[in-house]
Amino acid sequence: MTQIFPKWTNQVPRQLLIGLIVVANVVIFGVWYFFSPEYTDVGYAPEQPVPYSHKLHVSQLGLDCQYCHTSVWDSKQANIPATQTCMNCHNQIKTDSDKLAPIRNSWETGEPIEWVRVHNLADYAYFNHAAHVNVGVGCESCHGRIDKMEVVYQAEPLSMGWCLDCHREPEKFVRPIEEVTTMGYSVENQIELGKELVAKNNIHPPQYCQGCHY
Amino acid sequence: MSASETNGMEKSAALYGMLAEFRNPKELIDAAMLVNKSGYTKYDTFSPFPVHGMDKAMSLKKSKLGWIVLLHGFIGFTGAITMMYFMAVADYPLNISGKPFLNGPAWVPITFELTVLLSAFGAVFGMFFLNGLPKLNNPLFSVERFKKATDDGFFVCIEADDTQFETEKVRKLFEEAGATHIEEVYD
Amino acid sequence: MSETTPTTTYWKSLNELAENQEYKKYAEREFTENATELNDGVSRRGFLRVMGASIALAGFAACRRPVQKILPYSRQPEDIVPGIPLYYATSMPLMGSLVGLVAENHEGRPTKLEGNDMHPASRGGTNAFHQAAILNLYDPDRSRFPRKDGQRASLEDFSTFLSEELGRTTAKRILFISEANSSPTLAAQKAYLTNTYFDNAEWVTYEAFGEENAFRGTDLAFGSRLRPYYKYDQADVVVSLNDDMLSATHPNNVEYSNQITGKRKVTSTKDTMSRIYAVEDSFSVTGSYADNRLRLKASQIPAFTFALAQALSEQTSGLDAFSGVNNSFVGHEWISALAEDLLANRGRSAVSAGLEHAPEVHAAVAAMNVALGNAGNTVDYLEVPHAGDSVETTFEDALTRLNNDEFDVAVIVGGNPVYTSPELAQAIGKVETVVHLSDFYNETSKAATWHINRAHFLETWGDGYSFGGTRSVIQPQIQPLHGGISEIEFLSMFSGSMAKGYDLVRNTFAEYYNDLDAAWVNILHDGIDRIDSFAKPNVRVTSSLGSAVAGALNQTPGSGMEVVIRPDASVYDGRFANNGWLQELPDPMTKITWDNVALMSPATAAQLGVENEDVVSVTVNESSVTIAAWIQPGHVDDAITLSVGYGREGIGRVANRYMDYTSGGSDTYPLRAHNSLFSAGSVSKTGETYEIACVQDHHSLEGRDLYRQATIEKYKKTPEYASFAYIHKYEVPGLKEAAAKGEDEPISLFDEQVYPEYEPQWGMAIDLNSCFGCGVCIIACQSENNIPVIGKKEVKRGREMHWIRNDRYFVGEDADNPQAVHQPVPCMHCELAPCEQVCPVAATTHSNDGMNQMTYNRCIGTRYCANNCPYKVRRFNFFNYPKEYLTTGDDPDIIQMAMNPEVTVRFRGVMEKCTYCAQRVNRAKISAKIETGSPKPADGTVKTACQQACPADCISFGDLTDPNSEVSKIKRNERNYQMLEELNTRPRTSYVAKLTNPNPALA
Amino acid sequence: MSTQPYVPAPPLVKGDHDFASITRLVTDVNLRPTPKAWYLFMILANALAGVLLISIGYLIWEGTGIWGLNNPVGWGWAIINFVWWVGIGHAGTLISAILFLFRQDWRTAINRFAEAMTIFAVMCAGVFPAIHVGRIWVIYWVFPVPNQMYMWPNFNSPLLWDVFAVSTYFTVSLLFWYVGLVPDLATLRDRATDKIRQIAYGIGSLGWTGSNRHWWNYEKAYMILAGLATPLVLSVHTIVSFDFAVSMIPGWHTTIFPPYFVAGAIFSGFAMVLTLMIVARKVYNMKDIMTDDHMEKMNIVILVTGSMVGFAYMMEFFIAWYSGVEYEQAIFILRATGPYAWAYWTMMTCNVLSPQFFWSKKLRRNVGFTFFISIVVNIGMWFERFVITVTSLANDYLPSSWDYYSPTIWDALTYLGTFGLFFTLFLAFLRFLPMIAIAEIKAVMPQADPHNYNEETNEYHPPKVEVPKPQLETV
Repeated sequence: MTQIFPKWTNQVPRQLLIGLIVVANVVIFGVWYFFSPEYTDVGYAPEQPVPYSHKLHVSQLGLDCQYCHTSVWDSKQANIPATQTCMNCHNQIKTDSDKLAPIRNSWETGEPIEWVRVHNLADYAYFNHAAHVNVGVGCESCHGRIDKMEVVYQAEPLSMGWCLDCHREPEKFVRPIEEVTTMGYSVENQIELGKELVAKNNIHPPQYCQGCHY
Repeated sequence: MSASETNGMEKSAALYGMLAEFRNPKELIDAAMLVNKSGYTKYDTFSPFPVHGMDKAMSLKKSKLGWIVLLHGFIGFTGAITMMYFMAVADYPLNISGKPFLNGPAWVPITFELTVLLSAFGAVFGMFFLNGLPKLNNPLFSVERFKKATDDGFFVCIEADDTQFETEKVRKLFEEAGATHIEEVYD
Repeated sequence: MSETTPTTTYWKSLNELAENQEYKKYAEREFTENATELNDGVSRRGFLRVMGASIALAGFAACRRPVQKILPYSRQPEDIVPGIPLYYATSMPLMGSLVGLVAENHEGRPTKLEGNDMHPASRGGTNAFHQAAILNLYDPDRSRFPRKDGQRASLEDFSTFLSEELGRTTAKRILFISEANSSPTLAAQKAYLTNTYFDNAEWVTYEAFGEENAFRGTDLAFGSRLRPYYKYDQADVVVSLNDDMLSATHPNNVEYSNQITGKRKVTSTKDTMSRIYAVEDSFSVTGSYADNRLRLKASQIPAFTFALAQALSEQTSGLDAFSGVNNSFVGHEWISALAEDLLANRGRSAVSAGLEHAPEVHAAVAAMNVALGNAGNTVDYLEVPHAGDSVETTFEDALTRLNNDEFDVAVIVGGNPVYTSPELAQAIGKVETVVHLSDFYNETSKAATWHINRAHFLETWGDGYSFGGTRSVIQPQIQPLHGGISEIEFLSMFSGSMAKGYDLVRNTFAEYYNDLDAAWVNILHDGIDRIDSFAKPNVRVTSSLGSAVAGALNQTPGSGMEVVIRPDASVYDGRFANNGWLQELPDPMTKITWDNVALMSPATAAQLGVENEDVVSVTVNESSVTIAAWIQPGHVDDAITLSVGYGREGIGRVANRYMDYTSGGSDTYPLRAHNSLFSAGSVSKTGETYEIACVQDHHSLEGRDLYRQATIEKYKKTPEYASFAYIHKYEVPGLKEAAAKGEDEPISLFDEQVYPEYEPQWGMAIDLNSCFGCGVCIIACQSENNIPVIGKKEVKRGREMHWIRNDRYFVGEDADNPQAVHQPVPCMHCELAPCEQVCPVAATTHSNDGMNQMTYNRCIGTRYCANNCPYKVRRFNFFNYPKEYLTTGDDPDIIQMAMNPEVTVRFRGVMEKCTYCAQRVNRAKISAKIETGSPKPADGTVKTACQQACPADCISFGDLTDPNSEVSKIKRNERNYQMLEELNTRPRTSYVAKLTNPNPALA
Repeated sequence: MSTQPYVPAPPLVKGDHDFASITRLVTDVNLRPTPKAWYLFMILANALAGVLLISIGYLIWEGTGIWGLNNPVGWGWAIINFVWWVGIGHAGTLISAILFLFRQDWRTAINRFAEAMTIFAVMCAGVFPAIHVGRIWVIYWVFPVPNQMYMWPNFNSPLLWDVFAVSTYFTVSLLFWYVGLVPDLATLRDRATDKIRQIAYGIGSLGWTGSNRHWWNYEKAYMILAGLATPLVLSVHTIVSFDFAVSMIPGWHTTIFPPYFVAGAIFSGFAMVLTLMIVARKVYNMKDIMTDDHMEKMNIVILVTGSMVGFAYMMEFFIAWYSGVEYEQAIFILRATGPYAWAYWTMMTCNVLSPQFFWSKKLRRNVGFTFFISIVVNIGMWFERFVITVTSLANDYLPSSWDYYSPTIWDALTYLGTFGLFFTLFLAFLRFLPMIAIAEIKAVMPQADPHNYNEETNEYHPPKVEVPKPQLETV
């Protein structure tokens, strides 16, 4: 009787086992990394109809967030400013810039400008800006260093887990309410300051589902 | 031990061992006793089914499998408890039907299942590990008659790298034992 | 999750879909004939799915994100902050009266209508028609453009036609046929057009179910047309002679419901409650709410009324006209009992008769109220300027003159007379030109030369009076979606001007005020201009009454089978037939959806040998109708009750009935002669059957303690009558043992999570003593929570989606004359919710503020929670109902505008249920947090949709940690009980046991 | 064993077989060219399996609504079929594990066969919980997989216990089965003549040599697995019954469910084994190995478990009455008299009445009758699950919510389809794998016992079988 299998086949099982372990790890890591919002969503920076530079307006000209996003303190939405708001200045300044053509056009026709949405929360989640800024969650904390952005991009994953990070340990993130719109805010004693603020502003972020999903 | 033996086979000597066939389980047992008494260690007996009393005849030591299974069972048990504690109590405690987060009675089934599952893995894979399986290529397979080992053949094989191995002595031994057929196995 | 998928299907039926070519192609390709579930839904769903590839995106948002556009305003409008709803007062005209409403607007689109707390006819309450009106606004089937002879035309064409054909000096004889309308502006136009502008124009007001008989009745009694306006909050004894004043089909039911139930709010054993008698043929909500109910054929009601008058005439003055009455009811035990009770409560009782009953009945009732001294106390008689005033002709007169070719032009202002009045339908044929203003291209429009599409009341300015005489303005919430015009704008076109509604209304109101601008703001803000605008003359019975009613007194009620025709609780006279919410709203008494039926008593059914769903043919002088029979316990024998408004053709996708006769009901108007409630007829079984989608299969309580009630005497004797211990003679299992351990909840294997560490804790109490089963809560919830309409077939399969249902049980020994009780059942929000522990993925859990939360986007749809819910309040999306519901019509965006942006639109395969209006709760908590720093809203700031809509204030909701909150107080009442308390689910929703106050003499 | 006097039982293998003949008898089935009939049946089975695929595809396309489910009745045929198949899936492991521990050597004839059936039945069962959910594409949420939502499954839920129980049971049964197969695959490897078979069986047998050093560990492992599988097999249907018993629906909320479900499972499982065995042994003339004694023994098990189930039915009624809970009482009266009485009485007849015939030895040994009853029993057990699942949901606490449940064609087709899946797998098994545990059979043959050989001549002398009288006393 001749052997059915050559000698080397005796090594195969061991090799298979090792190979399997390697592959499994690669797959798990791959899914964990590439399918996570950190990878898929962060850095999303669509081209806007008007090349509006937050960097210029915020860090050079020193506009406060609220100058344009007025409703953030009272509404669930931080509104995209009306063309009006742009025109407040731009009927004086750069009145002939081509970049601003869409603005002027919109102002004349009354047609809205079609801004592309950057920060798009996962479906079926309810987010209320007022509820957050009024207890000292900084714009920065979710939107990143807007003042450094030539083109606005998504700085944080905006995933449920990411929300929970703060809802579980608000003291790590909250800041004095007057500092909400500050960019690049940081204090070395964040934790104990945070603890004070949490107590002072009576912050109990909901971790139950209905806090955000209904 | 059988594992170590198969490893020994790695250093492929031309002659692997001496294979002898016997007529029935009774003779196989007697032969095994004889070989065992004559002090051989690297030998084995082959039969289509486990022959009663063979362990005594070959004076095999108690199998270590039990311990492997126990270990795995323990891993399964503690693993289950830890997993559920982490998920339901430590990481994201949710108020469900007002039940306490650490809801002992509810955890029993899953703990049990995982314990059994892991133990079973231990038993099966442990057994294959102890037997050095899978091992698809085996010198014995080159012996035509050896096919009967899974049908109605009863064999004894003394390996060449046994310290006492001498072709003639072994052949005589087998003949005394009443082997119907004796043949050298080459690797 | 509202993908917009352009398709031409609606949520109704496969059949109309089959008319769609695109689908036909698809169907031939994809579906073989014998695919079983080719009921309305499923195949169409496949169709939708093919057309709407966009669903896939929802699942894979992470892989490929759909680009979304944000469109800010170009010029920021005043006081619109994106994300914050605005509330404006307005009013809804219906049945010739206004009810004050408040409209919730999101980014400039109205999404929800609620009662106006300040408006007397509402007091914050509404009825199903008010709640559902919002869906009519966004109905894709509304008429979108004027038509001439069915061809698309424009308003300009129409005005040219007017200037050319109907100029001031026209020789044409014009008849204006208007639906009842309380607008003073319109009244002025009416006078102007008929008296001044045109030489020979006549005006007639036509309502299929109007108040005309009541007016004529008072005319007979007092010599002037007056509207009886009851003040039930003053009445200790209410006698309803076939008057269903609690039903939405009554012009003033909201206010009356509020008053009647208000007199029966018992908070302690010291309180008293009013007594209600109902004498009626078919089981009405009023009848189910009454303490004593007598079954009489509609034709016997007049005789009964006169007998009652006769009984009273002995001990009161002013009823001499009836003293001679001698019919079969004289000496009837009810007559003596009623008379006794009424006389004992002079000035504190109220007698009323059904609006459709003959003028003589109303005259007798009016006379009785005067004789009992109720006039001025429990009932006012109002001079209603706009109702049938001098410039009008009567309908009968108009009809004869139409038949004598005395009119060349008929201008029909609103309404659908061709459908609702067979006589008029055939008379109108003789007119050369018919002009019709209506919001649907309906039967009348088809018969008309000119059809002008009418604007919804939320689209244009208007004005009018409430039933009780409160004058208010109808404030538009949105530009006309299809460029329709209101009736006043329409009429202004006849006088050559094309004035805007706003100016017309302003002009009218300018006459009331020296400085209108100052007042205007308040008028709009409060939604009220002036209360009690109607004069209340002192009334005395005319001497001519006797001779006026003499004829009626001698009539003897017919003995044979009689057919009674009534407006429908869901579609009224047919005008709401295309409203999916109302079509799917279970009838308060029969729990039937999507159809009308022939109601009959068990005895009659047995005699005819019919069972539920057997088709019968009902014949009234030559014309006959086939319709499904339905057995209604408590219905009078030898009578059939039919409701109108169904069996429509070519109205809209919801209203239409279908060739294969699977839905849409039957048109019963052909059996109805104008203004006659009942007529002799014959009924026979056809042998066919017709499926009826009834949401409740089982009507008996099986002797279970789910619904608890007692007479008020028993309550005074044993206040704890509603407690588990009293009913079962033993405590709730585990309570004694718990008491031994010093706990107040039944012992348990676990040490449960304790409440309330966190404030607030929400709870609800439902007062069964106030609920009369109208079902407005269901529609309010549907509107607030984006609940889809699923269609008849799905309802028939038992898959209704309503988050709050209204269970109706028949109780009592007498199967022919049982008591009917109503029990609203929303989610109980159990503290130890059985649904939660069985969900494998923790999709339903408990919130810190004690609510049972359903997280749709975590749900995988095992349906285990629904199985394990003892109250069966969970609803499963077996198909993609919302998708269909929202991707229908020629432009789906329209129907989507009705959705509440604060509530998730659920998708296929997930469970859903009442959330205690979590969106309202959270909004209140967030604003409370921002304003006060504590997430604890003040009591009353959060009202659930059902609570807000209820005219009877039957539902109370609030914070249980606040001992002074209304709900806490009610829950402390000894009548408060939990359904299935013994299961120890600890429901947060509890019930207040019902009380009745029957007359011992009739027991 | 060697010390105590050997009490000969009636021989487990009829006819004078030696090792070689047994080997041939069993392995030839796999080695001889495929018979036409096999293809015929395979095609039929595949067609049915196709039906399953279609129904599942359509279900995913359209939604759960294509089934007859409605508001009170959220679980219908899907769950019924799940419980039914899982129940059937109990026989195999029970036979191989428990009977092994009880040293019931007669099991060796049927355990391979029964285990295969078990595994395939559990596969069919597994289909249903997977497809019955509303959103199949997120069903993986029931597994504790770390995710960006930070969400974990709910360990309080019986459904989650099910997930673990059924998957564990399936895995362990599979391993158990495979371990048993290894030596026999080696036999096939050594008898196979064509390359493909040699390689296939060669890989499957992992290079098994029949070394007694291996047998030593092997028997140990087999013993331990049996020890593990025994509590496991009892736990599975216990946990399945928790799906009902842990809920609070009248008729579900019942402490008797675990033992009652397990008994029912054995009942239906044995019936299924008999159905298949009676056909198989005829087709492959294995009467010598699967003897009438086997059939009789199994019929006795059916009689016993059937009566246990019957007792459980009575107990339910008694407890309902004794508990004094009106809802419990109502549901049980409704079961017997209400809208689903027809289902209830079918169940009673098939499960409680039919097995009673097996009190008669004649009927126990009557092949045709046994075959008939074995099918009746499984029909009955399906109706038992129908009665439990549907009636309780349809008529629970609030009469207002009561509604009647009627299935659609898709419910039926899905169920039918699972038979396709089952028989596809089973036919493949019969064709390519030894349906009898060859090594085990050999081990229980008298020739296998060294004591049956003459000390001097080493010649085999078959054991004397005494007259059955003393045997009757000793047993």
